[in-house]
Amino acid sequence: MDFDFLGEHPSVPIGCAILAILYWGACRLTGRRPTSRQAGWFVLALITIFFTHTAIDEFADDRIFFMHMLQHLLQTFVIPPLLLLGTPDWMLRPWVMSRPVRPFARFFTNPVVAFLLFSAVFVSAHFPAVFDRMCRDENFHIFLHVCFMVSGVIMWWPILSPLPELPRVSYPAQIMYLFLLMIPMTAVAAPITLANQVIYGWYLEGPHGWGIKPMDDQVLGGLLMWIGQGTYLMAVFTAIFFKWSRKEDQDMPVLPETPRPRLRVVS
Amino acid sequence: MSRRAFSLGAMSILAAFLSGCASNRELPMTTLAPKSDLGQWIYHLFIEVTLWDALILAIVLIAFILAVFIFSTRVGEAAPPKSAASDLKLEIAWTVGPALVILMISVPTVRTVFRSQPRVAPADSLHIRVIAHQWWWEFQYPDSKVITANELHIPVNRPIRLDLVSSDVIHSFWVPQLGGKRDVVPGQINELTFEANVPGMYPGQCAEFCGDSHANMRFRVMVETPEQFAEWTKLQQAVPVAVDQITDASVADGAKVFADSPCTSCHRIDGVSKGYIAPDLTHFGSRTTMAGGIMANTPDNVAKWITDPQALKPGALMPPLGLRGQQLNDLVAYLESLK
Amino acid sequence: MAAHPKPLHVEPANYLQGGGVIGWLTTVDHKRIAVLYGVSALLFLGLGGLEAMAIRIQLWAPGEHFISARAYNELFTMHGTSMLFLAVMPLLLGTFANFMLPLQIGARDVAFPRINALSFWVSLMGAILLHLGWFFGGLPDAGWFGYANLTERMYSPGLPLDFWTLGLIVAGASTILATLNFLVTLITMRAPGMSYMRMPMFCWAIMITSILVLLAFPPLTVGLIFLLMDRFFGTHFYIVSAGATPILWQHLFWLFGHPEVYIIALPAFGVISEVVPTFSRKPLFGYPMMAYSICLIAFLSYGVWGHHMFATGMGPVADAAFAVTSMLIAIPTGIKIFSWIATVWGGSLRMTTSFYFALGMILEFTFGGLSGIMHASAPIDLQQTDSYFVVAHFHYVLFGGAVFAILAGIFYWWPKVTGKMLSERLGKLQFWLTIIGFNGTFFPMHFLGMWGMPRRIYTYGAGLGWTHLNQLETVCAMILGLAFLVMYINMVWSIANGEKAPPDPWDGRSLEWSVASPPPVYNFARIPEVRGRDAWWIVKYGRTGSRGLAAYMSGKPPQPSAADLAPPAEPIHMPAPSIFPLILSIGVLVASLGVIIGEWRIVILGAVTLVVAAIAMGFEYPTFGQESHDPMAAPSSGGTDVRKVGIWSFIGSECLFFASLIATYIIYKGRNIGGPGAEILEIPLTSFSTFALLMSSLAMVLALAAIQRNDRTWMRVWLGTTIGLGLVFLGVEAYEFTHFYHEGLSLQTDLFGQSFFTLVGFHGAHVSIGVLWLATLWFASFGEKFDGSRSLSVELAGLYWHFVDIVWVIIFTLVYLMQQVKGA
Amino acid sequence: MSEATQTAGAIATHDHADQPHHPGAGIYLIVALFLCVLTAMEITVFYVPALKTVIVPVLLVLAAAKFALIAMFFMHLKYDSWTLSGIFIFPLFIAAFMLASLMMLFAYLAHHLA
Repeated sequence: MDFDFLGEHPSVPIGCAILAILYWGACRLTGRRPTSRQAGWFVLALITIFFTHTAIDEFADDRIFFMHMLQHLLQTFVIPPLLLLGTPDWMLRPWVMSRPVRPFARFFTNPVVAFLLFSAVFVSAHFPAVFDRMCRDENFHIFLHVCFMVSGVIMWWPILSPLPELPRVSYPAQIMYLFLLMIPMTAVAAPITLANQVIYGWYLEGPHGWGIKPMDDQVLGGLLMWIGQGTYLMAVFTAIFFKWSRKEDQDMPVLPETPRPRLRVVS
Repeated sequence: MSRRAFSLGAMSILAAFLSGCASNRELPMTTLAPKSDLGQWIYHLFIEVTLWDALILAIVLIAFILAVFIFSTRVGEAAPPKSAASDLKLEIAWTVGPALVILMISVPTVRTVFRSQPRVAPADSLHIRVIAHQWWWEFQYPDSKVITANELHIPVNRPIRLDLVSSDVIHSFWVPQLGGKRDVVPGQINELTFEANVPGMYPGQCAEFCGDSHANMRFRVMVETPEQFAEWTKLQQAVPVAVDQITDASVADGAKVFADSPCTSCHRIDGVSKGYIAPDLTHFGSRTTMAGGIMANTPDNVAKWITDPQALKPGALMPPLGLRGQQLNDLVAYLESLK
Repeated sequence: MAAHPKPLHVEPANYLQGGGVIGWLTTVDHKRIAVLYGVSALLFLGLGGLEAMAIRIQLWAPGEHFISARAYNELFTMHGTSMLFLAVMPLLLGTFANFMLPLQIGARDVAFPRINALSFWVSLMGAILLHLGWFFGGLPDAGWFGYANLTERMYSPGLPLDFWTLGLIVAGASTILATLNFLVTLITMRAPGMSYMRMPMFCWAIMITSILVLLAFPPLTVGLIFLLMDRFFGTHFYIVSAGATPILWQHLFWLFGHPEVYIIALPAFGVISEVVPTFSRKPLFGYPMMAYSICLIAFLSYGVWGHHMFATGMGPVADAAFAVTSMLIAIPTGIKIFSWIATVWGGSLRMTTSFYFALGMILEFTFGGLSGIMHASAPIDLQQTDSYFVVAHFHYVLFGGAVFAILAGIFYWWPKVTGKMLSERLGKLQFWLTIIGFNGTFFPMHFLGMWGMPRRIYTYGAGLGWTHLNQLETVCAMILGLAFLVMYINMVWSIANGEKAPPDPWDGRSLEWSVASPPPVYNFARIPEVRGRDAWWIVKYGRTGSRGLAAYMSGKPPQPSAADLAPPAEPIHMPAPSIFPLILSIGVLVASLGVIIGEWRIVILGAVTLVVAAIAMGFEYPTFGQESHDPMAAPSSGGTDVRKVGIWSFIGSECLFFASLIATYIIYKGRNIGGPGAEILEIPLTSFSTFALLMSSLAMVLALAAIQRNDRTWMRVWLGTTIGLGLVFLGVEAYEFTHFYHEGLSLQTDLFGQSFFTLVGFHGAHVSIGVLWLATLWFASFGEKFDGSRSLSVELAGLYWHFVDIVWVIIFTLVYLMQQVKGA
Repeated sequence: MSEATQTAGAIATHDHADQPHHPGAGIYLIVALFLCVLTAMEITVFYVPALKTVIVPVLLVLAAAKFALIAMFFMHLKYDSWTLSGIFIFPLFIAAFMLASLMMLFAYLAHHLA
């Protein structure tokens, strides 16, 4: 059979299609419909997945390192939150809370575990040996990208969990969590930015597109990851702070009204 | 380009205002009339930041004045205010606005940081070793083997690379007209690279507190034409007249006083003594100032200094020698003869 | 409280009455402690001002001989040191925060009242130490920043710097104690309904400031300990000939020094955020944003210390990074300024002296902030640092920002503290004198700096064009001095003849205005219930602001009624006074003096006094180790006991202490020249002691588990095991140290030796304190009342013990197992 | 009075109203066992020459694991309120940041020794 119509990376449309079918199937099976907001997030997630892995891969073929970094950031910081926002709780509950899965779900959505798992995946994927293999081996590349997205979903779970059974952590804890996430991200970005030679051999092995020198490209990619993730995480936890502030003031339980205070006018 | 033209125009107005306050001659240590490339870079950055600052200040001032003067009513005269306790758009505006300004400032800042600290010295640069002491400066020219104190001679329009080292505590090398300062840290070599582009005499001073006489640790930089500089170098390389060939009687007596005095253990005079912890006096007479640049090099001042250094420079390490009368005059004459 | 019992007759009526001198010496009342802080701080403010005026007189003309070079250096050193550590910080934290925090959050006292007293007395001892030089050969003269290696005995012989070093260590310790108290109070003791986001902004500022202090002072303490060891024990932490670098001091100092700027500025912001809404009769604009910007400023302040060191040659990468981070601070700071102006905007302004100063602060601080952006740009800083431009900048920040805020705060809270009003007329006079004097003194300094005048010079040459501006500044400095004289007169006049203050003179918004002026000893007859931000305002005017309006419109804002102010219907048990904080701090003073004069018997005397007083403080109440035996005064928050939050905050602070020591070790290990290096360390032996310490942690948790199920016998067994294993660890360490000593490695040998012994030695000292603590518990466990309900005492000791254990985990890895890895 | 304080317990708190329950001796023993094993691994790593090249990351990970075990179980952070973890983790972050920056800054200075 000829899969040419699927483009260079057939796994991408196939993956998107599977996700969409699952989503639709779940709706049919349960006979419920997601809210339009959830559906919107989900569609947005699919679109992002599609473009992240087709349009940006085009640049990756030109050995543009910073586009590759952008792709990783989208895979870990944008797609997982969109997926979590787009998935209704009733869709996940039957299988996430099912008897065989539940203990694993409990374990992996623990914020400490989620944090460590994601950090481990993200940091180890950027070791030169792993990274170069990823660039050369298409299947390994796909595998790692799926790893990014899966560990990303787990990482974002404590922030955006749709399931009250596996709840989000409290707002201040969310802030702390995202704040600490800067450590593994910086641990990856800083050495890339500050290195005084090209770390990943693959980028030296072929022609470099766009007329950028591999070294500059690397610094750019490192900076994108360093400042990009920093700004992004900061924006997110700023938003969380304001959510928290609203909860802590307006949404606080109103105390029972005591008798009206006795006021008097000072003469 | 128009932004650039605008900022240049605004810069020159501001520059005219700042330097117009007093001319260069009245303010020999001003940072506002730079005479080197380093100084110019810093100055332009300074003006740019000042303009942004002025813009922000204007906004704050206008808002402040309006707020205070419109609403300063007496208590009880007006109903309680109803205006909002927050306004998202405003708040975003005054977060993003300053952030953009910061971006505008940080780009030239980072550029200047890297430009002003080249990892290797420019190819044809003149290397000078600056040794800071409590409380005077020693300058060594490794190429010409010249050693001098408190007066640094450099050629104009040639990159200068200073290797700054300290013999005791932390000092800071600062010639305001020739650019920013650089600390002189013991145990560490700091570098300063610049290129002076107007000949002249520029006073400098230690800028890091370094003990009792920190205020008295001054020096001068003489920026000279290449010819003048070559001539000066030649003069400094010359071996002084041997003691037994001195013709002037007073000077000859002074030479004897010097040779027999404790001076020799600290001061060096080529061919006479080998001390190294105090300024090299081989060409003392050729300098315009003395004692860490705090006073003019005149026989009177030299005599005063030798009589009681601590009175002129608290904490100075040189002990009073107890020389008087003729001996003192002879010694002064000898020192002044060392051109 | 269903029925309304007859109010009790309470003696005394307010916190200022009764007790006599002994009452003040043994007080644990946060309000009295605040007053003590205030009196001493105002004294040092005056002294620091006089020092500044002497400095200005000396700079009147080139070659002026008003004072000697040495005296000038002493004066600017003491001016900086006392203004920061003895005047501004104590006023903001010791006085304002101490007095107002419990009142603003609806609490009866701070979390640890006796530690609060202790922190005041210790800080007083620190102040005494700093000034003892008057009588022993001169004051410290190396600048408030005390840059090494000028502070080494080689360049600064004599006692003055010994006093400075110890005085700062002592003052720093007291600040850590004080802010630990504030942090725990704010986390655990808020009144019902007072969520974090309903706290007055001042409380937010103090909460974040406390975190800053807890994490910023340890590096300074470590730096000072190094200096102390260099001066007394012959180590070479800053001595170049041994391979060390004086730059280490600068990093440790500015790691403290830059957060210190915010330790002063944030409470000042807090004061302004109280004063401006009150006198604008509007809620604070953008409250969440204001709280958030405080957090951001505090967080960023840890990453910018390098901007004080641009000239030291850190390299372009570090310069650029520090420059950009420093500039970022402008964003949250700008948010604050704009939000204040927006608060004023549309308000119904009441132009009191306090509001004058607050408005003045907004303007002057903006100036200081803008010139700050200039130094943040590293190349510009090279022209400005250590010149008068910087002097102008930080006076605009510290005087224009902090002192103006303090003055606003003094006029704002004076009626609450003393029960008397200050004269508005004198206040306005003082304001205009201050504005003229302040700007006249410090604005021309910008120009002097740009014209090349360096800082810290006792004299300058003629013909440099600096004379006229210096003379202008000197004149204006005298005007500024006059302004403060007016304030002192105003204060004395107010106490003697001032108008009596109503409970709520300013139509205030937060809870301190709902109690009498001056407040009763117990603060609140009934703990208030909070229904939103601006808790007291809501009580007065309702959430919609419609209630009580008529009263306001008639020019007489509503006041708490007599019934509200009535004494409580049930007895309130307040913490009892204690003499031990004073005795403990005297022990500190005696021990420090002993160190300085080198008389070890006196040191031991002081140390024994200190330890005995500390243990006595622990045993003072029937509930062992409990700070307050009144559960009302120290409620627990969500199952998290105050003491547990306290010990965790302390542990957090200790993290920075050990991190500084470890950093020094790693840095100096790489610079070691000659002498034995890390290869001397023996793994088998320390593996054994590591094992012992790990197992002691196990024994410790088993002891806790035992007492939790009320099993005293097994608790004693396990506690004993813990102590035993701790002693084994200490024994191995003692053996190791003696062994190294015989091998030729001593504290003075080389950089490796000194940093190794210091790091491991301080850890050993912590273990010893832990053993002492556990032993005390062990003995206490034979007491009658020691049962499961006291398990928290064991848990607290355990937390400390485990922390010491995890520090060892790090040390064992970084020092012992990585011995072959090269240092930084 | 007591009424007021009870409300304090119920409202001034955030998410964790119950007294934390600590684990029993069994968990403690298991954790201690892990600690011993990890220490043994550390010492092994030190003595095996083949691991010289990766000794730093391996030792750091092992030490971090021990650190986390003690903090989470012996110091009950796993069971106690988030506030306490925050009070501990933030200083740790700052300390780690300080350590890393100082090492980098002094590594640069090491090239400029006189």
